[in-house]
Amino acid sequence: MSRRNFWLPRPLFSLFLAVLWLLMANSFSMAQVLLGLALGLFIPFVTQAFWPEQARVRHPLPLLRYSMVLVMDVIHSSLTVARLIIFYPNQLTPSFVIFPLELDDDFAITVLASTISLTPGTVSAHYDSDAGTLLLHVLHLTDEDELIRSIKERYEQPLKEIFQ
Amino acid sequence: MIATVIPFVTGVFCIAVLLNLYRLAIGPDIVDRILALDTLMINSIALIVLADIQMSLGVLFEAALLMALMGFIGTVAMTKYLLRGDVIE
Amino acid sequence: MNHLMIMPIVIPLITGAFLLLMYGYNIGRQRFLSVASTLLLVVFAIWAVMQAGVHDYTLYHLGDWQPPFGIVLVLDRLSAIMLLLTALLSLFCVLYASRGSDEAGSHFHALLQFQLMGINGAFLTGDLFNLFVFFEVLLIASYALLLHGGGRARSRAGLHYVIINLVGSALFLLALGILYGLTGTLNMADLAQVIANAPASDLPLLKAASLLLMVVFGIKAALLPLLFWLPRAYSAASAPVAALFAIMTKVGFYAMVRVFLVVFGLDQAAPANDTVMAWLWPMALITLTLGGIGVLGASSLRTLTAYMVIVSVGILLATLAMNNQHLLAASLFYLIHTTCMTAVFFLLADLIGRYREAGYDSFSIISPLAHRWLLGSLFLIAAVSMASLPPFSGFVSKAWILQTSSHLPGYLWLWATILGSGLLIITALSRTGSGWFWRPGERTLKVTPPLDRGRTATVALMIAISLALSLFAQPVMNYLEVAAELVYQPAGYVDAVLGDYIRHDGEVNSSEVNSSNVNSGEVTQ
Amino acid sequence: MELVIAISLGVLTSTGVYLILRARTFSVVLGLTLLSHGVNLFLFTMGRLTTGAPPLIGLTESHTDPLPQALVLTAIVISFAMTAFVVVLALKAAVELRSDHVDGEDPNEDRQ
Amino acid sequence: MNDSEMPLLLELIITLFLVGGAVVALIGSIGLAQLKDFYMRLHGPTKASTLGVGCILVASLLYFSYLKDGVSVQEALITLFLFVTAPVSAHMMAKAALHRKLKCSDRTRTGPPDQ
Amino acid sequence: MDMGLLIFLPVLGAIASFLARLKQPGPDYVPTHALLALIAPAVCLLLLLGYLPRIQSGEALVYTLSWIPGIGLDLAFRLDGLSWLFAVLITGIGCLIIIYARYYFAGKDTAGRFFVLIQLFMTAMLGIVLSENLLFMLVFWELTSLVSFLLIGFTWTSRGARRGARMSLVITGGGGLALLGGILLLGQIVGSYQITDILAAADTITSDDRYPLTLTLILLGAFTKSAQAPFHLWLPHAMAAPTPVSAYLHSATMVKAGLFLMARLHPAMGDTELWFTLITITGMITLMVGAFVAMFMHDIKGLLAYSTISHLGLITLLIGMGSEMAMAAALFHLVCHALFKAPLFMMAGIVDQTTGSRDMRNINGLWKTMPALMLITIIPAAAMAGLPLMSGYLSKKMLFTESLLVSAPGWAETLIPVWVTIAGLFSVAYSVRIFHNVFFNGQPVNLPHWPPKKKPAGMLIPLLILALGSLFVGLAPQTTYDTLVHLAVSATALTQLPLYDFAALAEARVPAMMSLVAMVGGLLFYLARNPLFAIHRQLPEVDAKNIFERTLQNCIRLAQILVHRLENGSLQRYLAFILVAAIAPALWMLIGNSDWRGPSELTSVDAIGVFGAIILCLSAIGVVLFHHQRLPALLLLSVTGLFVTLAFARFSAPDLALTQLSVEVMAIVIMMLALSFLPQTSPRESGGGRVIRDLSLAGLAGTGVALFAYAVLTRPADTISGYFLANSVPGGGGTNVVNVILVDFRGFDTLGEITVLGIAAVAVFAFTRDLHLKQRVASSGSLKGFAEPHPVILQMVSRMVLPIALLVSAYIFLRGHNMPGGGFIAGLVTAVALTLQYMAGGLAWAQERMLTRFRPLIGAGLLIATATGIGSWFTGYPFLTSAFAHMDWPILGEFELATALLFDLGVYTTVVAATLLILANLGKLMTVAGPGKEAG
Ligand code: NA
Ligand code: NA
Repeated sequence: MSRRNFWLPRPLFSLFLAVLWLLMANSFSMAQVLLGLALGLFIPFVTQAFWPEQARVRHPLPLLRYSMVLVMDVIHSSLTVARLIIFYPNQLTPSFVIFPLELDDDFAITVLASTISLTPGTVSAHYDSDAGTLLLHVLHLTDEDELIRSIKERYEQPLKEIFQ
Repeated sequence: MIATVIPFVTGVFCIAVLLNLYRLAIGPDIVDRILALDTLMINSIALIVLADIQMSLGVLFEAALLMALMGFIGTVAMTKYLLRGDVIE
Repeated sequence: MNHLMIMPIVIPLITGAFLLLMYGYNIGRQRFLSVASTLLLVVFAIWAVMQAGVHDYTLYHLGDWQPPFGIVLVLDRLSAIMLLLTALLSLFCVLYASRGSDEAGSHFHALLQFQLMGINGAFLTGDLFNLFVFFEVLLIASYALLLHGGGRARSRAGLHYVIINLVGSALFLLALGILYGLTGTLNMADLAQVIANAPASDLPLLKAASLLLMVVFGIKAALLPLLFWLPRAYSAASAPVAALFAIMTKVGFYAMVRVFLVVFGLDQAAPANDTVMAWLWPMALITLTLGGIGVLGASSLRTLTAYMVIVSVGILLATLAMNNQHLLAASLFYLIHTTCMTAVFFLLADLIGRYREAGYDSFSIISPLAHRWLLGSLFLIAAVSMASLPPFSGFVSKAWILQTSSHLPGYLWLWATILGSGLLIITALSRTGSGWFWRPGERTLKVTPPLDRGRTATVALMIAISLALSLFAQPVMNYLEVAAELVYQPAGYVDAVLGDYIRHDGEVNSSEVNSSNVNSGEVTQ
Repeated sequence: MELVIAISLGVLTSTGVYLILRARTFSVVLGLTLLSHGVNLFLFTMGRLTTGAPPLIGLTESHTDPLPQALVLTAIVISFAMTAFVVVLALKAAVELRSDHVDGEDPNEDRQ
Repeated sequence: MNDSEMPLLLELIITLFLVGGAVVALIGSIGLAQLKDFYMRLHGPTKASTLGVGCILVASLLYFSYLKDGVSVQEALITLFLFVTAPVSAHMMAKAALHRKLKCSDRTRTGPPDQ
Repeated sequence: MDMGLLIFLPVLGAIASFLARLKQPGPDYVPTHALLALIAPAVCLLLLLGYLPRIQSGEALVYTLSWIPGIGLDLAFRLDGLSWLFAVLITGIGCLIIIYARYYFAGKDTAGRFFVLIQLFMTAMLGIVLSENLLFMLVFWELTSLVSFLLIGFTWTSRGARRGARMSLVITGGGGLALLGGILLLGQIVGSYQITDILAAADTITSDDRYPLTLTLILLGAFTKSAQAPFHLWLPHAMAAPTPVSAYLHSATMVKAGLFLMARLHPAMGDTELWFTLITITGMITLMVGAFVAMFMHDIKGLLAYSTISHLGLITLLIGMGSEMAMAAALFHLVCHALFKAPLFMMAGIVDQTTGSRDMRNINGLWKTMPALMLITIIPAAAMAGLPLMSGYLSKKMLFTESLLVSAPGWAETLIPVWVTIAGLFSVAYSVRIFHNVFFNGQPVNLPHWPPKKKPAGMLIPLLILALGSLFVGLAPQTTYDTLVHLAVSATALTQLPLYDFAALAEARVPAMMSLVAMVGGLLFYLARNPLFAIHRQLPEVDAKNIFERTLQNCIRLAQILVHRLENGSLQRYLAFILVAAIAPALWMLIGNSDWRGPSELTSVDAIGVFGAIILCLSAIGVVLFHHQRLPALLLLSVTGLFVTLAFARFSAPDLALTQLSVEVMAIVIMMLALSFLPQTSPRESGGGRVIRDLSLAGLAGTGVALFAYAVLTRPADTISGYFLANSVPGGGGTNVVNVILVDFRGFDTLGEITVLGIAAVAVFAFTRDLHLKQRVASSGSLKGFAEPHPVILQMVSRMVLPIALLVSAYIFLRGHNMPGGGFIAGLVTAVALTLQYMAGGLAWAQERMLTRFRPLIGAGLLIATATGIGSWFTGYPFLTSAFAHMDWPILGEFELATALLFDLGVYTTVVAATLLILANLGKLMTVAGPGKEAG
């Protein structure tokens, strides 16, 4: 890897850490800034060996949009699930669904799986790397194909954009 | 207003904790118990934060943060144990 | 402030830590460092003894915080004597171990140094919670040392030893909690004065706490019925470790002396330690008896020695329970003697065991052995000293104890048990000697292993100490007399430690700012 | 409140004591942990209990007694070290003695 | 607790977050308590509780950011952390359940494919 | 002064002999060694004779050298008539014994050892008789027991020798302990151990109420040493020793030590009812038992041994009577006995060596082959029998006279004369027997060597000398008495007594009749011996040695049983003991104390608190209920931990909450790691009774703790903490008082605490490194599944968590001094984050990505902390004195530098390294021969 990559493996992330530090320290004195930057450089440097090999955020902006969507979905769908749990706990029709993946980057897949788990009604139960499928458990399944399609367009596509 | 609502909210979370304990006690499977414990952890984060707000101290974030971290680790360790019969290998 | 005083704690700590840092060091270097550090300890211990001989109390304010707020180390004759004893003992143990037994597992020397740190700390500290901490240090180190070399016997004995001591630590914390809750302080001197002025309604609680402490220290000191961990643990440990453990029970005794005679003994008129002493007396006598019986029933020399330890504990605690200044001096002398001799016997068991064809140190197995005459004579002399026959230190110490106790109520019990156990010891040792050195008859080994001069010399030297201790007993006795006198003047201790501090104008103290930090600005620049 | 606290301390202790009296090292370890919980809480409460007064200078005007907290912290660390140690030792013993039975000579412990 | 001079709107929002969070979390725990099989129970806490606690944290964030000058970012961090880890915990528990071949309730359409 | 020399010379002699033996081992040098060994005793003897005039002037020479005044133990010597007499006997007979031994040991290479030991023994004996200080005497007293032990076990290959030696040591050693007690008491009564003072304090002693105990203890010592019944049993078995030893120790000298002691203390402790009763009765019994048993002994040495016992009894009896004349008789007989018993032993030795047997049923008619020996033996034998003109006759007659003079108490008046006459009768009988049976009485019966081996005539010299001595005493008693005994008697009476009047003795009628009766009766008895033997054979055979051994063995077995009962390897038993010991006294103490409720008013009950408390209790109880299923128990345990954390958080202890939380998780993880090797369930194996016992114990313990807590909590608190709150900022430079206490006020505790952690980790490393677990302990193997070891999704997320966690821990570390946090918690957070990597990616995977040398890291951490402490020395302050400074630099702005932070860094490092070391080593247990780097 290049010299820059060695000393500064993840500039974005370093910046993120530095900012996070300042926010936590809740003071913007020069000393804290320097400290934050130092940590921001130091921590990624010592931990780079642990990082996912190829995962890099290529396009940050879609990531923001993606997270917005996610938050909305989470709130919305959790309300529906809440309704289901409270009022019709016995009419639920749970089911396992196998979701064929198009993503191949482990990191991206992780994000997708987490997204699926976060959106109520679905939990990603198992990732079969050989078959390239995610095994989902759905709390209340109405239409399997519809579910797969929505996940693909709402989440998998944007993730492709972000990570490839 | 906050002052008045806090005890109520806390009470709600206490009920939630009781429900978790109920599941923890009856199981039936060990995984259920783990799930219950995980949820219990998360709910107690809320309890801590509420206490902090009530006392308006602002010294318990770290406790909450660590609780989240430790809860995660605990759950992972236990599920790992169930999956592999071993935690670190 | 004289920094020499904290050396007995800092030196082993540094040595141990450094040995960990240099974890790659070959055993030779480890031994060198370990021996060097122990030698230094001996030097500083001698200094401490001399210092205490000049000044009754030498204080060391850790962090420059004056007691009772900061932790204070207190050096008086009692602690000085214990330091010296520990240092000498450990020196011999290290030397003996360096002949090979330290290679049975890893980090022997580092662990041993930490153990020394713990022991010395326990002897020096003037703060009850700090005492707890150092107890834990010496315990965890002793656990590790006990398991050094591995084997199922050690694992089992170790497990018992560890768990029992964990319960002991829990009790210690409980007692500490009660004491703090009632007195609001941890410094021994301060505790003493608060307890002396405690309201009558608190006294029962305080005494109960003292009883809990008796159990805690009793576990360390192996007082009946808290001693059942000891025989297996001591006989399972490797020889030098067991020898070093000879001092461990004495730590318990020391703690009892400090806490019961000083912390709970300040109010001479109505001492708060009466209940403890009342309980201690019978238990100690039974301990002594049981120890004697165990000595007779032992099936190997290490077990026998382990029960010797119990006998000695019984004698020490019984004399402590009789609660008399001169008797304390006598039992301190006995403490020195018995520590040396039990250590000698643990080493001797190993030394002889190495040259017996079969059965190591077991009595049931008749086996030819090499170097019959030398080892036999060594054993004979050691046995004479151990059976406290003249002209060795044991005789002097027992004579002194019996003499001084003869004025005190209930002395006949003490005499009976001491003399009785003495007979049992003579019986057991004569059986051992004749069984090992006579019974095999003329049978000799097929191959005679060369004698390990180092180990033999170490043991011989320790025996010589016992002889020297009796030849030059008088100066030692004078020293101990004063040591005991100081212990029985807790007021002096309290004054020395607290100076003019009185609880209720604590504000005066707290307003004045710690001197070291006023000019700390330039310290950091 | 004192009564409630006292009772819960008692319960913690009792459960701990009962478990250390069971015949298996694992139960003993559980018991020791409960016991140390109880003891730590006991030591902690010896500083008397106050809410909303952490010993942080400048945050509040009244402060609870900081010393027991420091002691308990030390105690927690030490008991952590001890627990870790005893767990591993128990494991070692169990492996070497082919059983984690510690209540006397185990009948079904094979000796070699 | 000196929230007297706090602007009403802020106070309202905080209260809303508190109550909402509480309710959501409660629902999660109810689900955990009463749902039929493990896989269904998994749904409740893994997000309801997370979400609920998230709300409480946001409330706390607002509250303390007002009380002490400067953003009190810890809560955000906690929330983020929860949202990152919660799915993984769920995932692991589900794997464990599958591994232990737990029964699904009889209403389940298609059960887990046997590995 | 040169009295010390008297004792010291034999030591030199012993050393010389030892060196000689080292230099010239082997049998050829026996004569030279003997010559060498002869020097010291001879010189001593001469020195003693040189003292005679001064002794005769009746003065007691005392020389004192201070040794341990603290216990009244001085090197003090005393030479008066009594000690002189004994010293002369010891050295004189010693010389003859050595001459005898020169031939006895000819051609044996054990000779050297004998000469060393015999001189050591001589030292001891001289020490006993020449000590002025009783404690000093005790030193030698014990030494004689010890040397005697070694001499009896001289031929240690024989079982009898070993047992005999042990028996004598145990009995005389025990007596020695009793004597120690007695002497100490005596010293306490008198206030000195100097014999002069003691003899002067007779009234104080006898009037003291500790007198009976003192006397009993001292007499126990004396009786055991002098083989008085029932302690006589060891003496016959001491005959396993080579004959010179028997002749010297067990007839002439050592066994007289007890008599010496009684004679020595008689003026101080004598003439009391108790003294008379104890000693005379013992003496009489011993006299009779010895004489009777001797009669039936077939072994020559056995017969002599019992006769010795009997004669010792006789002397004891005389001492017990207590009058000056009785004392005179006692000492006179003591001399006579030494003179006639030693040669008889020597004779026995010669017979033994030449014929190879000591059984008088086989040895007969030796007069043909050894006429010289026979002729010499006549004299001592006759003396022992007490035939007229013989020394024994006179002493016997003196005894009879005294026995008649006994007035008080009533019973003794008639009993004693009869008794002694009968005893005399026996002694006549066995004396006749030993002579007639050995030298006449028909032909020898299948002896090992026949005709007997030749022995050099020189071997007879010592016999001859002693025999002639004995003869001389018989013919010129007055001279003997006046020169030797009278001084001794006067010494025991502390006054110059009138000389004993032997002329008057010759006149005495009744005693003469008594001895005549004894002689005739003895002869008749001897003639009737065969039917008597026949009867005796019918009596059950009693071997004291076996009885002794059996009782000893039984005691030992008993001890073993008892010990095993108590120390039975049951941990729970031990713990129960401890708990009882902790609970019982405490409750006992508190029973009386009614006011649990302290003065201060209770705080109000709040719902949340109660809720938390209830759940805490429930979870704890749950752990107990579930403890058979281990994993659920663990879950419940962590609930308990969680609520302890919440309690800390609620009651204003944020630092504790953080610590408890992190520790809890690490502990649970470690337990699960261990659990994966242990059985998953605990069997239900404790019976109902056991459960009830434990429940009650647990209940009591809980009640105790609860009561304590309540009692303390309801009392007002008055603590030193105000100081910490006041000085934390100005003095410690931090607003988090708890942290300032930890790193500053009580930093020493923290130093010890991290040391504990470090040691624990290193210990775990040390004893798991050789522990590779191929198979698990029990059926937890079933758990091991086929699921992939490291789920991708878990890996991804945990990797992302790591840097954030590190940032957080850095934050917690740096703010610790002012806000909740600090090195320990930060360290645990780091450790936890790395543990997560272990779990997600696997040990090997993680080890490759981090530095794994944890042990040096622990060392470094400890050194950093220590160095911070030492640093303050250079600014002249004590260990761990903190220094800090608030900086406000132009660009940088405000920040703080504190040594406490450095100290905390040490804490942090140690904690991280220690925790990971433990985990890594637990983790690597499963990975067979652990791939990747060694963990640690
Ligand atoms: Na979740
Ligand atoms: Na800290």
